[in-house]
Amino acid sequence: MSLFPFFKNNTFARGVHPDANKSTAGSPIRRMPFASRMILPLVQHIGKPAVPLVRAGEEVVRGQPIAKADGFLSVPIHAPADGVIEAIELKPSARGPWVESIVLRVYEGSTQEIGWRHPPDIESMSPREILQAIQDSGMVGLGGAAFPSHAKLAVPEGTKIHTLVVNGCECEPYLTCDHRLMLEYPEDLMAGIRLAMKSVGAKRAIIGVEDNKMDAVAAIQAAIEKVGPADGSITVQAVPTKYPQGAEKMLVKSLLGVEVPSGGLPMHIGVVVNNVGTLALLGSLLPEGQGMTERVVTVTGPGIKKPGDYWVPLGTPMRTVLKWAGAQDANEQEIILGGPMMGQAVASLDVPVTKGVSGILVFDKLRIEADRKLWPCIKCGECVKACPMGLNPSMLGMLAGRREYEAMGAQYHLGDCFECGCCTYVCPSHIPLVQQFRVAKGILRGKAT
Amino acid sequence: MNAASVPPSQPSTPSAAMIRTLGLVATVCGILIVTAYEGTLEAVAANKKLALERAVFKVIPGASSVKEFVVGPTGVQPAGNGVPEGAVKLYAAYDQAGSLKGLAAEGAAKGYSDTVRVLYAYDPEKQAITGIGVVSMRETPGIGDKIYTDAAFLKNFEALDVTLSADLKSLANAVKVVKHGGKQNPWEIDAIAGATVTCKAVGKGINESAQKLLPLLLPHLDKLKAGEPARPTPHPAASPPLSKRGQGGFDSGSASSQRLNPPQPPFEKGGSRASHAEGAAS
Amino acid sequence: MTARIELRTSPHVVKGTSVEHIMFNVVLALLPIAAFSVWQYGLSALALIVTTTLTCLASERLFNRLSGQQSTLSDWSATITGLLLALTLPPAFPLWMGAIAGFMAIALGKALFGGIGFNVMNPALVGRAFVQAAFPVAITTWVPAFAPRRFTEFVPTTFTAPLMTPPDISAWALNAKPAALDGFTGATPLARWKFDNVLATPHDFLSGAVTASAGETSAILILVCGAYLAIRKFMDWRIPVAILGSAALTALLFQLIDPARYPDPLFVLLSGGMILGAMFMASDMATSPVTPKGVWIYGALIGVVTVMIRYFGGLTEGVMYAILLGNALAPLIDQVTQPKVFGEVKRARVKEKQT
Amino acid sequence: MSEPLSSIFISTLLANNLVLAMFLGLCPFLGVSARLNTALPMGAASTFVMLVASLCAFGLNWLVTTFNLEFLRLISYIVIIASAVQLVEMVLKKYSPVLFRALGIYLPLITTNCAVLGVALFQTARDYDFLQSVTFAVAGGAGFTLALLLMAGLRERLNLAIVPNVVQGTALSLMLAGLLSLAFMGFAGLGAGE
Amino acid sequence: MIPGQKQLSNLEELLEGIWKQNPVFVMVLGMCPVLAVSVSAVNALSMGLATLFVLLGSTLLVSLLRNVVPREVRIATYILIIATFVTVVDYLIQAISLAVYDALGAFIQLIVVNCVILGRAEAHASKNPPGRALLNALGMGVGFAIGLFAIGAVREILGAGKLFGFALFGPDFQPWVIMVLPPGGFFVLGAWLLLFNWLNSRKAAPVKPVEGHAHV
Repeated sequence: MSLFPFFKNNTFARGVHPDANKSTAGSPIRRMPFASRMILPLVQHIGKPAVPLVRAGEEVVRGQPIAKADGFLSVPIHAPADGVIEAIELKPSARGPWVESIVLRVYEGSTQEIGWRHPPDIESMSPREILQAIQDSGMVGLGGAAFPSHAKLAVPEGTKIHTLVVNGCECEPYLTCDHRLMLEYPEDLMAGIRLAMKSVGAKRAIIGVEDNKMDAVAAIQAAIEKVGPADGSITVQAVPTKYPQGAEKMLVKSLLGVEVPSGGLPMHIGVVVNNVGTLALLGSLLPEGQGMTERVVTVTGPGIKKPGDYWVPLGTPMRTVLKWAGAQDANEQEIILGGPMMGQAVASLDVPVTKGVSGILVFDKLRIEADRKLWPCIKCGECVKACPMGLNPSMLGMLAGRREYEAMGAQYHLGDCFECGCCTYVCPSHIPLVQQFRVAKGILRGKAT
Repeated sequence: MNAASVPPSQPSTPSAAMIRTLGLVATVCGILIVTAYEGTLEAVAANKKLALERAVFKVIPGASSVKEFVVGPTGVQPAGNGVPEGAVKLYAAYDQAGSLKGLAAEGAAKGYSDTVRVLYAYDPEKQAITGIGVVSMRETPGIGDKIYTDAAFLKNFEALDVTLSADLKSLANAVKVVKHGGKQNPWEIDAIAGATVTCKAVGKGINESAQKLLPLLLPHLDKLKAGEPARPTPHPAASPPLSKRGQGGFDSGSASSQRLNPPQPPFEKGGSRASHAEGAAS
Repeated sequence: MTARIELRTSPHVVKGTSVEHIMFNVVLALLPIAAFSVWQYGLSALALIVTTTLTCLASERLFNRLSGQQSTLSDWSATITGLLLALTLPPAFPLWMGAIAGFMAIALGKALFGGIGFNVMNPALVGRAFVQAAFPVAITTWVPAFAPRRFTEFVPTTFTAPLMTPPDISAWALNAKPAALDGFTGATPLARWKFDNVLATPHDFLSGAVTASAGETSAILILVCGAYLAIRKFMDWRIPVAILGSAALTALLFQLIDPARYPDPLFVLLSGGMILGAMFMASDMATSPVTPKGVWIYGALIGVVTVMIRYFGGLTEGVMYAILLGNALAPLIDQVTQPKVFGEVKRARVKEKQT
Repeated sequence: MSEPLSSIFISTLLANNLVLAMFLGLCPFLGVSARLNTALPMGAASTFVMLVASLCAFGLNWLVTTFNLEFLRLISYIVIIASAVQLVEMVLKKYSPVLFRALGIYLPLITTNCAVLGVALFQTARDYDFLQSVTFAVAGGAGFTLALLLMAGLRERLNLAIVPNVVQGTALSLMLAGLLSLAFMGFAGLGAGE
Repeated sequence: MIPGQKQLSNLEELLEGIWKQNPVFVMVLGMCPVLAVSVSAVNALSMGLATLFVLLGSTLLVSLLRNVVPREVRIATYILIIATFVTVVDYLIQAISLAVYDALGAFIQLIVVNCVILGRAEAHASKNPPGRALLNALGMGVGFAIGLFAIGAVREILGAGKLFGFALFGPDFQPWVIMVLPPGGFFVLGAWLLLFNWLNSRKAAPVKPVEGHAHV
């Protein structure tokens, strides 16, 4: 890269350019009504499951905590609507296995009013208190990983954070929820950013937005001028539109020109990355002392009649969301939670919207079946040119085919793969590389323990 | 195979026994080798003489006996033990009457895939080369082997001019290979189209050898003409002729054109292939 | 909603290219070149192209059946092999030899190693190298381009009886050449440069009026067709650029050293199969390195080796062997040019600073 | 004829590669070329032994010709080369355990590598002088290593391929060797000089 | 004999090397001369006979000395004995035909390092009485010669259109020059091995399920 100084700090190497398909970017966020029954898995985040605070038959009001965090790496759950707890039982989850979930029967009269809140004095809070408040709000990263936000903002002793990177890339095709949030709630975003900066002790914040969302850049710029600090500690910067620009390490490279060490975190180079959606929601919830009860979800895809961005109460079953958004009654469909590149297909329509769900995509059968014939690897090298992590997926794939998992991990850096899907996306032989790597990682993890 | 396979518990043999056994084996082997060597000596020598004569007679028709000489700065001597520094080996062919029919020497140069060795006949009267034969080569069959099948090419060597310059130090005109159809002077060799590399090797080998040999040779020609009686057969082990132990053979060790088209009778099949060779013009 | 739900793993969208798609486009890109060669050399070239292509397809099918695979004819790769092979052979090449080349290309070049994607060397070149070694005379027998009767009669060698030596056509060639072309020597420009020191002009090349293999004279056409593939990303543009670039640089270097002896880079690029090889054969995906850095090394190596063979070797043309050697080296190149893993160097630098 | 050293080197390394054109050292070539990490040490060890053998042979040949004992040439070559390898092994073991660990297991294999004896015999047959012999041995070893590396690269790659069962094993190696040999034919005439 | 191993009958002992343990096609040993000299049937047979001679001679001597030679020096002894017989055969060939000698070249002397011979001396002759050892060596030697001949014949037929120098296809035959070049040697031996593999696989499993193919 140093050969081309004028490209420096611009973007990361390699990556792909899938069709954006962001047709929902133009229309405002709408509100989705309550479903009659909500399902709230106790684990909607990475870490230990929350511990229920309620019993079956108990009445709850919207916003009331119904499960508490179990230790540091855990977050509470708040009731998304007024209603009565019907049961605490096993329900299907997006990842497949059935998980312990709180089932809430919603009262028909439940309103959007939050009935339960404790507004704190934000300005006087110490960083530690802010973190506690964040944990109490039940916030997790809304980008998809659902890592508890307070844990991410908790800087270990001795680590110094200089920059907060705010991820407004939304590089996944189809998804527009972050885009809409940036347009509609820039001031909440500012509030969230200041809270996050304070809690990590960062001197500056850079908001990175892909250059296909210049309107969002403008909106943020306006918000900075209006409510932001005048010292220029918060800036917004457009980055080239390229997948996976929104991956932490890629964005840090694009904005700051430094690479996060292999196997390390951005924290190790003094950077904390947070998603715009997370911070915007944080900025609106924390001053009010509210818990997280809903989130913006992009519901779109060729199988949806009324695509758009929706405020969806957490726990709303997929079935209800799709009905509301007008899913076509096709015979065979693929339903994906998250973006098309890294999202997860769900097996059951009873799976609820959880904190980490940024999008619900419905693809129809024709699209699925198109051109998926498998060929042996022809060593075209497209995957090598696509892998943002600088891996050699072609080689990894062939090794996986031979079940040489050890070599994949030891010689070919399988551990650095974050399953962005670029390799599979470009593969003309249609080899399910990402899936092979997922399996290999699982086997290696199994061997390690 | 190696010592590691010997179980450590095995009692080791005393060195005296080892040396005794080795000595015994060595004695047996020595006897075998010497017997074989002595037993085959004559047959081998006869074979080699035959091979040499066949090769030389091919380039000097009409000859009936061959003698080997070494030509050096000190003059001409019958070939003895090896070739001294700066000297060249020479074969003199005589007819039945015992008069000199011609001289032959070897030239060699790197060809397309390996060294090409040719035997050329030199006629002191004409001061020209009057024939060539291939001793060994590994050129591509079908292309490189045209040097002994292509009649037009062989015509070059009916009278290839190798007159010495006035100071008798070198050839008046170096032997030169020119492109097919470009021969204008008697010292030029008209190359075979498509087999230029091999042809050039032949020309180069002859030129180098002749440049070295002829200035040394000419002052002593009389000695050879006299047919100075030499030993009837040179000692074969000491100075094997032509097929100097292995030279031809080793170089042609692997895939060699020589085995399919043995160079011994190089000119016999010329006719059948000549037309084809032309056709391959490329 | 009673819809059946499909379960798939991410990513759920794909780029929409496929092996067949790529291969089909390569065939498309080769067709104009093949057509030009037919226009240039007439019926014999056509017969040769048809023969090698059919042989390749038949051989592919045969090996499919022997190994119990489904037919792989539909992936077009055997068609590419057949077409390319014909384009690298002399137009007057006897058909039976062409058939052997086609069979060997598929057998030795591809089927042995498990078929598409696993071949270690470019199949077409394996086929060509085989017949070049087997029939050195026939493969250096050239005919004049644009012979007036090329569409009404075959070159006499075309229909040589199987296993038999083709007839001599030097007299025929003199007779058949276009009247405007005087002094047909039957030698390629490279041979004429190497052995006779006669340099063909760029005009000779561009007009196609040189003797050559069936498909290698139309430099501009090949460049255009290659560019089509490169632009549509069916081929790695780095490979031809690296090969032609390194060949031109090497040639330039030699010309600077001794202008009297070495030709100018343009001659080196235009003569022989340089452009065809760089565009269509070295760029074969399965046999070239996968890493971009590796591709540059691979291409540069092929360019340099080609010029070295042409200048100092016994052969007049070196593209084919250079590419085969490049293919042989590709796994090693891949080994040493594994891409830099994101964050790796940084860590090394940090370590350096600490020590 | 006295060949220039550069010509000997290039020709032995490429055009007349010991393995691919002269068929020497095929057993280790087929046996040790399965993986790249064994190919390189094997090549290095063989090169070294070839050099040692070449030096021994050069001295021996002088002795044998001086005393007119040509019939003992072969027997003395093989005995001296075998002893030399043993000696090298012992010296390595004593003075460079690291190198011994890397090369040690290959040394016994090399004793029966006909490329080693081949180098000795060919240099004798071609009447090479001292420098020519050394060049020849080094180039021969380098050529052997090159062939070994190329072969190992291809075989490692094919390890990941779906090679038909019938082709597995030595047959595959031989076919690969044939292809390499075919590719090396392009070097014919290189090093012939002008 | 290793205890537990079945004692082979004399015929089996002989056939061992010719078929079951054929040094060329099954064990793939001593490849250097196999490929280098097999450009014609005559050369191949000559080489085969030369090897057979060395094999027989060295086997006899090794077997006779098997109780005298100490373990520590046995390899040295074997090499010495083999080298002796190679030297002998070297002179014999020179005496018989210089043309053959030139054609085989250095590969006669390289018989010394032919693993087949050392392998036989070590694995068989040093443990068996002369009679059986010779029988085994004869089998191996003949097997080796047959292997060489099989390759030499193919290479000569295709490479020159001849067998033992007799033209098979008339004067207009186009020789496949590649067959007498190094790649041809590799390809022909490889092809023979393929043929044997194929026959074996058919014998082993007449109805074999389709091997895992990439398309499934």
